[in-house]
Amino acid sequence: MEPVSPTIPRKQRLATVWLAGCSGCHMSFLDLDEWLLELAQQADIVYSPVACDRKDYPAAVDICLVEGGVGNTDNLVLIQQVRANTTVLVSFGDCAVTANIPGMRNMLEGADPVLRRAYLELADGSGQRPHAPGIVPELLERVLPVHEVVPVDVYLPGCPPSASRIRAVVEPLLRGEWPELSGPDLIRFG
Amino acid sequence: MAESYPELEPVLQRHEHRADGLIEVLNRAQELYRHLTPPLLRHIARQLHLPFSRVQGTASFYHLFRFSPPARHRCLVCTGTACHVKGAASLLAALQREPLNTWGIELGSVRCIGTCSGAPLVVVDQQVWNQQSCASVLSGLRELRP
Amino acid sequence: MKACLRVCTAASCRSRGGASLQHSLSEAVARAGLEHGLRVKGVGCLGPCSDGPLLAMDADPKAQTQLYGSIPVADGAQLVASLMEAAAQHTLAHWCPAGGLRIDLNHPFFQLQRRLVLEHCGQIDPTSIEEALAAGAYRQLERVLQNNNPAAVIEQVRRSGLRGRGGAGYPTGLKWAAVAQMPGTEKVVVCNADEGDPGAFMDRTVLEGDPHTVLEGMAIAAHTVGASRGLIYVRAEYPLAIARLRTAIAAAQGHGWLGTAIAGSRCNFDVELRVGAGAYVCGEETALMQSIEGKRGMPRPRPPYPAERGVFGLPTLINNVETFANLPALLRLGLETYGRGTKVFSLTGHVRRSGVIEVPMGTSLRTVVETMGGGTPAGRSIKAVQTGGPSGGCVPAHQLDTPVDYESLQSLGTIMGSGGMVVMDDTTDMVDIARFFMAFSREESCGKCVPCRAGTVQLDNLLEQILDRRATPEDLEQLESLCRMVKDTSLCGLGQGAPRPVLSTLRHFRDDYLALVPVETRR
Amino acid sequence: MNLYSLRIDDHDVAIAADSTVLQAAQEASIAIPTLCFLEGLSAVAACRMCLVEVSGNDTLLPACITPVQEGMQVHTATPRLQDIRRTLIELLFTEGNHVCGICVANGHCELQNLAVEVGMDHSRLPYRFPDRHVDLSHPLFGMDHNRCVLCTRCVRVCDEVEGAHVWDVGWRGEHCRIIAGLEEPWGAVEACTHCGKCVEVCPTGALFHRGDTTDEKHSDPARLQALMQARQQQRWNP
Repeated sequence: MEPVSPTIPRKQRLATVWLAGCSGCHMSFLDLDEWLLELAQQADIVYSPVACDRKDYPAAVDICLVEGGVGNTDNLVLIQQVRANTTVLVSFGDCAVTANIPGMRNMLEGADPVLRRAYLELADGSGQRPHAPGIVPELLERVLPVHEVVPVDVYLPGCPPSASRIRAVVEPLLRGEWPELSGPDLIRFG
Repeated sequence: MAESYPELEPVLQRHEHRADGLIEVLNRAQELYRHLTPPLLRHIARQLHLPFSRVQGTASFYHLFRFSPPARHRCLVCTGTACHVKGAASLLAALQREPLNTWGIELGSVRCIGTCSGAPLVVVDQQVWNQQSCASVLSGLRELRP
Repeated sequence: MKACLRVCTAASCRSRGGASLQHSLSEAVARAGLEHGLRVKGVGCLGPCSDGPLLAMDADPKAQTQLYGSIPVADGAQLVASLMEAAAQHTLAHWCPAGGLRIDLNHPFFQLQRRLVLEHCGQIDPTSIEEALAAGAYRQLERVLQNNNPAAVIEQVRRSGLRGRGGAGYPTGLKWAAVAQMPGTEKVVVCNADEGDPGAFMDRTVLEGDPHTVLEGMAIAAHTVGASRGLIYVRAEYPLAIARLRTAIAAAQGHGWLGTAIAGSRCNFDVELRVGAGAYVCGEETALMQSIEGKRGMPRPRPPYPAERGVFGLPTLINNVETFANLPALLRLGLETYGRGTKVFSLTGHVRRSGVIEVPMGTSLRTVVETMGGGTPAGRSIKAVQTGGPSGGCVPAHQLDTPVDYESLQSLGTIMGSGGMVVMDDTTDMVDIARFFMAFSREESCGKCVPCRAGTVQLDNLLEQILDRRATPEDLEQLESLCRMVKDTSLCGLGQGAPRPVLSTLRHFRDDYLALVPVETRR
Repeated sequence: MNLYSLRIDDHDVAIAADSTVLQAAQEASIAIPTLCFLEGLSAVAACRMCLVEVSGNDTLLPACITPVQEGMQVHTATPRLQDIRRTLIELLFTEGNHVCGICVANGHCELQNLAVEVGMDHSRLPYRFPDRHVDLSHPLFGMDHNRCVLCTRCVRVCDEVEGAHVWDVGWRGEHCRIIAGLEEPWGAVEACTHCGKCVEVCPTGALFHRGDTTDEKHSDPARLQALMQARQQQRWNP
């Protein structure tokens, strides 16, 4: 994939997506504080659970930060749309990069045992399996890191990645450059 | 309460209660008592002056040692190379679909017993049955003493 | 009439009723009062296992030996009666047991063999040391003890070019010299009889058919390197070989060929049997030594080599069954006649005649598989021949003219290994074969080093993905690079060899992989 | 004392002839990554992190046990070795359940540090999510098998230093796990002296103090070296 061209003068179209994760990465994104104002000057936030009210993923997105693993059918549909409409897909935080905490349900091997465990075995008194087809998305058998579902361009690990680490990725991308990530400040898990 | 295993004494003595006799002693113990129980393993550890974890670690390393009692009959599908190229994998899969445990038969596999000209073969209670199919194994197993 | 019926009672024929055949024949002979004219004895492997149960007949005077296969085992009396009738009518030369078949001993399967290791296998009763002695057992040991010149023996072994027959092919003479050089009198000779490669049964054949030749080889080695303690580590999956070894060791001790002051010399050497408990990795020498010491069979890095610090910390010579069994023949024949020696193979898979053969080193694979084994049955063509077990590779059909020797096989991306040879016809999916071996290595990995413990699992999963047509071209790349990584970084031969079946099939049968991986795969 | 001189990367080193390549590298301040190795315990060369290239030798050698030789030329960080180390760490991460964000050792974990060192920003190999257990039967300590990398430091320290041999490795291959006693709950094993050395040497959060929560485990393997020095040489550094 070609890097985003640095010569294009227009504002970059930036999106953030929240899949199976705790939203902590997005909280960390908000920790960018006053730099967010700078960001707003350099980029249009075209889709984001914390900065935009749009419901459908738009076309022609330049950069997208994806938080969370792929854990249910909604996640799966969305990540396919993201990949199809995004130039630079950033796997944002440990859940996206490793499946992390949502992935711990994979040890139970399958969606059914997870639901049984959560809603029946661990219920006080009378447990009941939720059933709302078409409303609540179905769990996938396993939670997968994003790159096991669609190709990923940049990995931004951390639980959550600190605001400065997020900036170290987004800033060069906005300039049309690939971020160079190494060392404990930039790629440590956890 | 320490249980006693007098039948184990000869093999312990043959190895002079030395640690290097452990596998020989475990082999003999399984022959005598069909499987290895925690009291039996504790007894062996004490007799050979070995830590419990060392005895357990060694016993669990080797395929042939077992920690639960065997079924009345054992049917082992050979999954060596020669048997594999002649369909051992599908034979094993087919047998796995049968309710053999309800007949008192334990199904397992063995990695080549070195009589490959009979491939695919199964070993039933130490008898080798050559050139088997799922049907022939099942009909043979039905003949076994229940 | 004077004749001897040799019934194969080795494990393969035994599984087809060989032992009961021997029993019913002996009974029939006794009932007919023919013991003086007609002898029945059980022997080791007669060769073409696929035609078992096998029966050989040596009829006096000087009639050619006959070999019969597929003998119905039920009625020994009838067989003996028909045999006696044929003898009375002088039609023995054309006789064949009812329901059985006559096997042509002029077939290349027999004619192209050179039997040094297996010379007495199938001839003598392996439970009788008297028969072994009559066939020349322990004579080379006696000579070595009388000459008492270990350096000369080492020199002869070295010059013969004999290499370890267990798989790695290390020069035997060098190994012996290294142990001989070590100071001290407490040294150990270990015989590796943990023949674990699936589809390989050469060592089982030797141990079941002629155990004394192995004991003699060990004793010669012990005297030569200055060891007094011998250990044979044999896998538990070979109950008959274990029984034959126990009998042979006791008999050799009884006849003074093992024990103290062997044959009146100052040489003391005794052999103890250790039975494994199901762990393929114990065929690796450092794991085997751990297992002998009663521990988990986990390989350890070398150096120190066993020659410096082996079993119980003592200098140890460790060779496999076939290597030791070569010794008596080598010393008896001398360098010139011995030549390049032989290799024993077990021939199995999609081949008309399977069994155990011994051929001169350098015989081509085609000769072994097509001429001797008769090629594939039922009009299929050969796709590949697998050698070297889970650490080996596949030789494609168009390269069958490769001579069987260490270097030639290695240049094709496989190894000689211990001698298992599995023929695969054109119905075989080579990716499935690669997966079969990877699953084997995954199951048999001891778990000590990371690349083997975790790498074989990832490789096995990748191969499963490919077989299920769920893989991308990138997965194929990853398969190849992870294979190289596991090969380069694993601690012992099991892990280093585990990727070879994949790498070799990728090299020779890449189309089988590509057929399973769609060219344009978008995840 | 017999000295050998060798070249490691761009450094010339002279060191006692009975040293290992790892010691020689330390002498030259060249950091070779290690995981199963711990000064004070026997070396087992199992993790393969310290593999190095030696000129004239086709096989990679584990620095922790390879003796130095006169004139040896060692390369510790070639691109090939770097890729191997990253793959090794990926194999370890995908083999267990290493959820750094909720781990007691987060921020002080040798595995986590190695991931940074080898530049692992994600795993190219798929995660396996094995079903593993947590043993909280001991009054003072806990064992979380999800975080265990099977380095066997605990087994070795308990056997070689404490002499209790509570731990061993059970089973084999991918099923290997650290066992206490006859594979009993740790707290039920009478041989345990509650000394805590295993917790101290554990490179990850697998062995921990029961009260510790996320980020709170600070191991100090150097204490083992002090202990060994005191025992063997009767030398203390209070």
